[in-house]
Amino acid sequence: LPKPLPPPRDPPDAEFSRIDLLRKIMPSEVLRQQFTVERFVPIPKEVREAYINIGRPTPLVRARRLEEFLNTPAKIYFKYEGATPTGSHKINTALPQAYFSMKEGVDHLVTETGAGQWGTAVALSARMYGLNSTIFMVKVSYEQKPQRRTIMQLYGARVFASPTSHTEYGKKVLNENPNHPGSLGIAMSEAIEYALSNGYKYLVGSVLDVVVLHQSVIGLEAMKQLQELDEEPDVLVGCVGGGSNFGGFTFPFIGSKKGSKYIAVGSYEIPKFSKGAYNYDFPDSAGLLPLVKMITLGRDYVPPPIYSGGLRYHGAAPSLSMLIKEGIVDWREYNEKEIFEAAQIFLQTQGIVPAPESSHAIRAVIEEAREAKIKNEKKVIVFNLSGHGLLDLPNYESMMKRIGQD
Amino acid sequence: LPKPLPPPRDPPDAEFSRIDLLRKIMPSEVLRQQFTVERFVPIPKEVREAYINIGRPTPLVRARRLEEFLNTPAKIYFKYEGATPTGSHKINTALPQAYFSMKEGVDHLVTETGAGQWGTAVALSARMYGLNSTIFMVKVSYEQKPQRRTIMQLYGARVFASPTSHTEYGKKVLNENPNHPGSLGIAMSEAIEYALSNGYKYLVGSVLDVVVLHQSVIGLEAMKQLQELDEEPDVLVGCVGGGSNFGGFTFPFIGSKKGSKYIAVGSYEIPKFSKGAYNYDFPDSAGLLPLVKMITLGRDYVPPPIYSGGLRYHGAAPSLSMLIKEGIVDWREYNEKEIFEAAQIFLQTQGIVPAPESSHAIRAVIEEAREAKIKNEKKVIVFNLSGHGLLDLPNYESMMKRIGQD
Amino acid sequence: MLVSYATLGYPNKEDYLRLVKGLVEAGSDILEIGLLPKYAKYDGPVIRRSYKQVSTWLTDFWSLLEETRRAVDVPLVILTYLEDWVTSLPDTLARMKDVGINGVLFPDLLIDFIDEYEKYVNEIKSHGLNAVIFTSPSVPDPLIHKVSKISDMFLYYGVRPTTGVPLPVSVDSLITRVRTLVNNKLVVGFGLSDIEDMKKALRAGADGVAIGTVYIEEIERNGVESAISLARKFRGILDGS
Amino acid sequence: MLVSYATLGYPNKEDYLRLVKGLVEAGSDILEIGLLPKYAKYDGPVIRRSYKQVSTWLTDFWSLLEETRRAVDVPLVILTYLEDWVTSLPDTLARMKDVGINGVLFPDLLIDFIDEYEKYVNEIKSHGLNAVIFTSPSVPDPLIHKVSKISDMFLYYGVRPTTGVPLPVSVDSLITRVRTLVNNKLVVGFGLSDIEDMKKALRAGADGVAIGTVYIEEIERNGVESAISLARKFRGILDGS
Repeated sequence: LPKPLPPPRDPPDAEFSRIDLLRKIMPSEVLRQQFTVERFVPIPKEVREAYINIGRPTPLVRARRLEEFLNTPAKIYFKYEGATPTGSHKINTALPQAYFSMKEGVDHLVTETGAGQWGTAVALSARMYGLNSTIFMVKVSYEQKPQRRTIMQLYGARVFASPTSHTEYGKKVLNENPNHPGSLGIAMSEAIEYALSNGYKYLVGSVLDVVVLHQSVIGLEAMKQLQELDEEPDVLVGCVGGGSNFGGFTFPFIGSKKGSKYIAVGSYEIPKFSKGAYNYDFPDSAGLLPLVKMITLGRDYVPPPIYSGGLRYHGAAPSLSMLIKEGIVDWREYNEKEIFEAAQIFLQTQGIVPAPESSHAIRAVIEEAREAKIKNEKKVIVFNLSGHGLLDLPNYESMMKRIGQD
Repeated sequence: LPKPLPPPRDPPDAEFSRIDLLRKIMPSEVLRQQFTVERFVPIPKEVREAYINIGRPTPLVRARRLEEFLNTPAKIYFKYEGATPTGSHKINTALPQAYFSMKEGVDHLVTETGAGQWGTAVALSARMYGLNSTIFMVKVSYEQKPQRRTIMQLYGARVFASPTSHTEYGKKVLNENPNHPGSLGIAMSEAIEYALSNGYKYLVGSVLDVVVLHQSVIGLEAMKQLQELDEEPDVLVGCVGGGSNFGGFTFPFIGSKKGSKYIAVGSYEIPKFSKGAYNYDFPDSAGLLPLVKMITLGRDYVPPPIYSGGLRYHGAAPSLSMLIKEGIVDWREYNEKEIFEAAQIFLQTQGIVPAPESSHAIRAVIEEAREAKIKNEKKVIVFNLSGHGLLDLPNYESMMKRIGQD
Repeated sequence: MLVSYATLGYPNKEDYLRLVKGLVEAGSDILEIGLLPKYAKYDGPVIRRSYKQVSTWLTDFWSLLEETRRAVDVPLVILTYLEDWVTSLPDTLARMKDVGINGVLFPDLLIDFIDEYEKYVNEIKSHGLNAVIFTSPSVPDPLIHKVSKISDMFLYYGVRPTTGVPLPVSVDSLITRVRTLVNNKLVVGFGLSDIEDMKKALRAGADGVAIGTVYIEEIERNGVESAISLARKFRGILDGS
Repeated sequence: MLVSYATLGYPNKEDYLRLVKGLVEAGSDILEIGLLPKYAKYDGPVIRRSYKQVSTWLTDFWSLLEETRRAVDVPLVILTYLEDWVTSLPDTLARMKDVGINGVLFPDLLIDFIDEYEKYVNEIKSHGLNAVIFTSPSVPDPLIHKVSKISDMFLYYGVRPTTGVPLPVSVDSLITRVRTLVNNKLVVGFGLSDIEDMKKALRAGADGVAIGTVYIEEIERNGVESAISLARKFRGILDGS
């Protein structure tokens, strides 16, 4: 980072310290990593073994058929995080957070989940360390994505449709509207309250630096894999929900001054890059966590119901926000039609069904590759395919009906 | 093989030659490979590149957490065919069959699919070679597994719910019962008729030797990967639907005299190994294909509606059948409760949700590992995890409700 | 070596006898005579059609076999399914010997009777008949090597899984490989139907070819004389012209 | 070097003056005096409580600053948010100089004014005041190195993101690393609250520690005298006893 990262802070009118709250709900090693800025944090042996067990290092794949299809002189590689058992990069931080919890004698983990990727990662990680887990899943997802719920339950998690009557906050919401469809903010509030009142620990899935730190295994592996292939990357691309997959993937490259262009891709429907402000704001909608300085549409922003559930977030990690403000990281925003086309091109050439979130990165890659063709540049483009879309097929079906022409 | 494999033959009362029919509906290079018995068949460069593009070689993974959980002195490895984009080994034969079709100037491929794995593999393979594809999907699956349908459509396939009115046979069936739920036999008959009457080619997904030949890439890769790890396998395990994943995985080992025990695992509910006869029988329910000598429950056998759709088949590949009859390959049969328990153990230790079919192999592995513990033997057990179960989660949910206790 | 096949009694008695004489005159070294089986399980559609026709009229095949023996002087090998004789084998073999038959070929020997094939080979030999063994690509290498040593006259190697259906196979690579296993004379047939295949087989080391389906197809289309001309053509190919 | 912090006017005028005198007698080398800010954005809950209490009665902080200056003779460094003075900075700095203040520390300088921090440092210095610069783990290494050269008196390094909340951090590894970047004197604080942390910091190469939150907590619990005893204890640790 070129400049100091503004620290988290409590709101001016705070009745209680959110920063102090962190201490009660998060595993302390996780907090230590959050606030101990070291260039390299060693991965404990047990976590390294767990990474191997879930198939790390994930493959770095040359997308030859995509190159052929685009008829581009550019080389395209992707780091395939969908190869992990839970199908996305989320497990990279769930595992160490669960491990540190276990080391600290915690026996029960709590978190919230929207689309379900994060909850799945926590459920598996908890089980791998013999811990129980409780997941507050946004009710509308709970009902629309029964498969996500099933996989978490198979991993041994208890899954609640939030709002629940297990927390005061949930009860309050239900009191006002017994048919409330839930939201990520409510689920997060419930998870934090539930962790607090039961003495469990809460795991955090994105935005915080510690998550980006854990995700940096993606970029570090990719750097090594490119080295083994004797490739020098030029353009690095990733999609941004909270920023953890993008940061984890690109920051090691940025830090090592590898690559000349870094593209963070968001959703046109959730225009945080084009319309967001760079301000102190709450990472959570409920305002339970400390304020951080980030690009944000405001914590009260209600994201439209796009298919890329993982991008339905009002902010972006503070570190990423600063890099964008400083002009070190570029950004793009694409609409659903554009990303559906990109997903189709990718799955018909490479076979892998990408998560709709990851398809945003693919769209930017396709545009870079086409530009390389026009300019006849032999660029090396590397992107992070943060997850597969096998559990998003109902979304794709709707997209096909709504957007698809073939 | 220790003995000559009985050749396919036409039925005694044949009005037309089924063997001759093959010539009309199958790509000729595929037939050449079916009937040209050579020890090694070179993989064309283009197919090798396509294999790399879909992520071959698939990983050979040590299941350390499973070992720890079972507290066994045995080492357990699995070859993970679920790592391919279509999620199972089926793509290994769909790709070369599509490639040879393309080389022969065919522009349209036809096949049937039940659970959907095979149809998905054909849809992607066709698209990779710029061919159209039409998939006759058993109607009940078409309705119950919309995600399978969606993925095939995303790959560019036309998917029909069989019985259809696109074939004479389908019309006949619909005439008798407009609400017929369909069956694999009917879908296969429709696909063959459709290919014949339109001059398209029909791709075959299992049972035939040529399919086992294409699947042998699994075993050959696994042998090399074990060599690199300096491991000598003792026990090799796979599940059996038609026998192509089991044969593809184990035959290279059997041929090289590597390993001392080979276990083919079937379903207790479809007791072909325990109750089947070793007889000439039709591979397809409709009786359109030549008779082959195999272990079979009879082509009219109606498999019960178990969750492992891929095991709902009355026979087993002729080569495998003979090896079982000769006592070279052992067999096991497990019921759904047993395989659900095995699946749970595996997914909670290794994270990967196995296909219910593959969970049959896992159950046998667990029993072998437990036996190794009792006898304190440091055996090396290797099994083929033929596919993941991410699109089978509705099945797992039913199993959880019906069988699961946790 | 040219081994020509005829279905006993096809297309009718008179033409059949003309055919076998003609095939020998055209240069066939050995005649292979197919007896109407109960179930022609390993035969293709063309041979089956010939059996069907024969089944409409032929009742006393022994006497027609005797006439055949009288009509030609080359060795006669009977192609018949062991399955049809398994309960009365010694009598049948004795009678064949009496009729003057030289050899017997059971297409189902190594398939349906694999566990006892040696017993049956010895049975044939014990009656003073030649046991011609039929093999194919699905017979494992060690077994081909083993039976090639006990097969009389030659080893029969059928390259296609069934007669007369031109399934695509790689004739040359199949024969190159089997040639290394066989010290005996190697006759290749079972669907070896076009001239190119035949030349490939010979180039790859076959000592002879067995022809059947093409004759029957030719008879169906153009009659017996035309089939005999074909045999002459094949003879020419074997002689390198 | 022991840098002791006191919130100006906390807990009340009389006790505050007793406290600052006591802290100096107990061996503080420098006093850091916190001015009530409009928004204590980078302070933790304990310091915030002290501000809240002060806000109930303190109106004329300049005169209390003058009294402080008269009460003690160690250098006085004012901790105040630049944000509160940014429109009237020259006047404020001039007045501080008049009162006899020695240095100024803006906790928000490198965060909210990062693009112009040099301008403000020069401004402080141009009034004859020492500019003490506050850094933390989130300041990039090259910047720490750069500002350490222009920071007067010492470089302040806060190990925790906020004061007084004992978030877990690795004090030793943080300081070992920053030590290599800093030639200036290095004072570590901002939540360095327990004795173990303090010892670690010194062992890792810190030249001094800054203490604040613990005093206020001690005052809340046991009064001013008890806080002064704590200072004596810290002095002992610094002196290696």
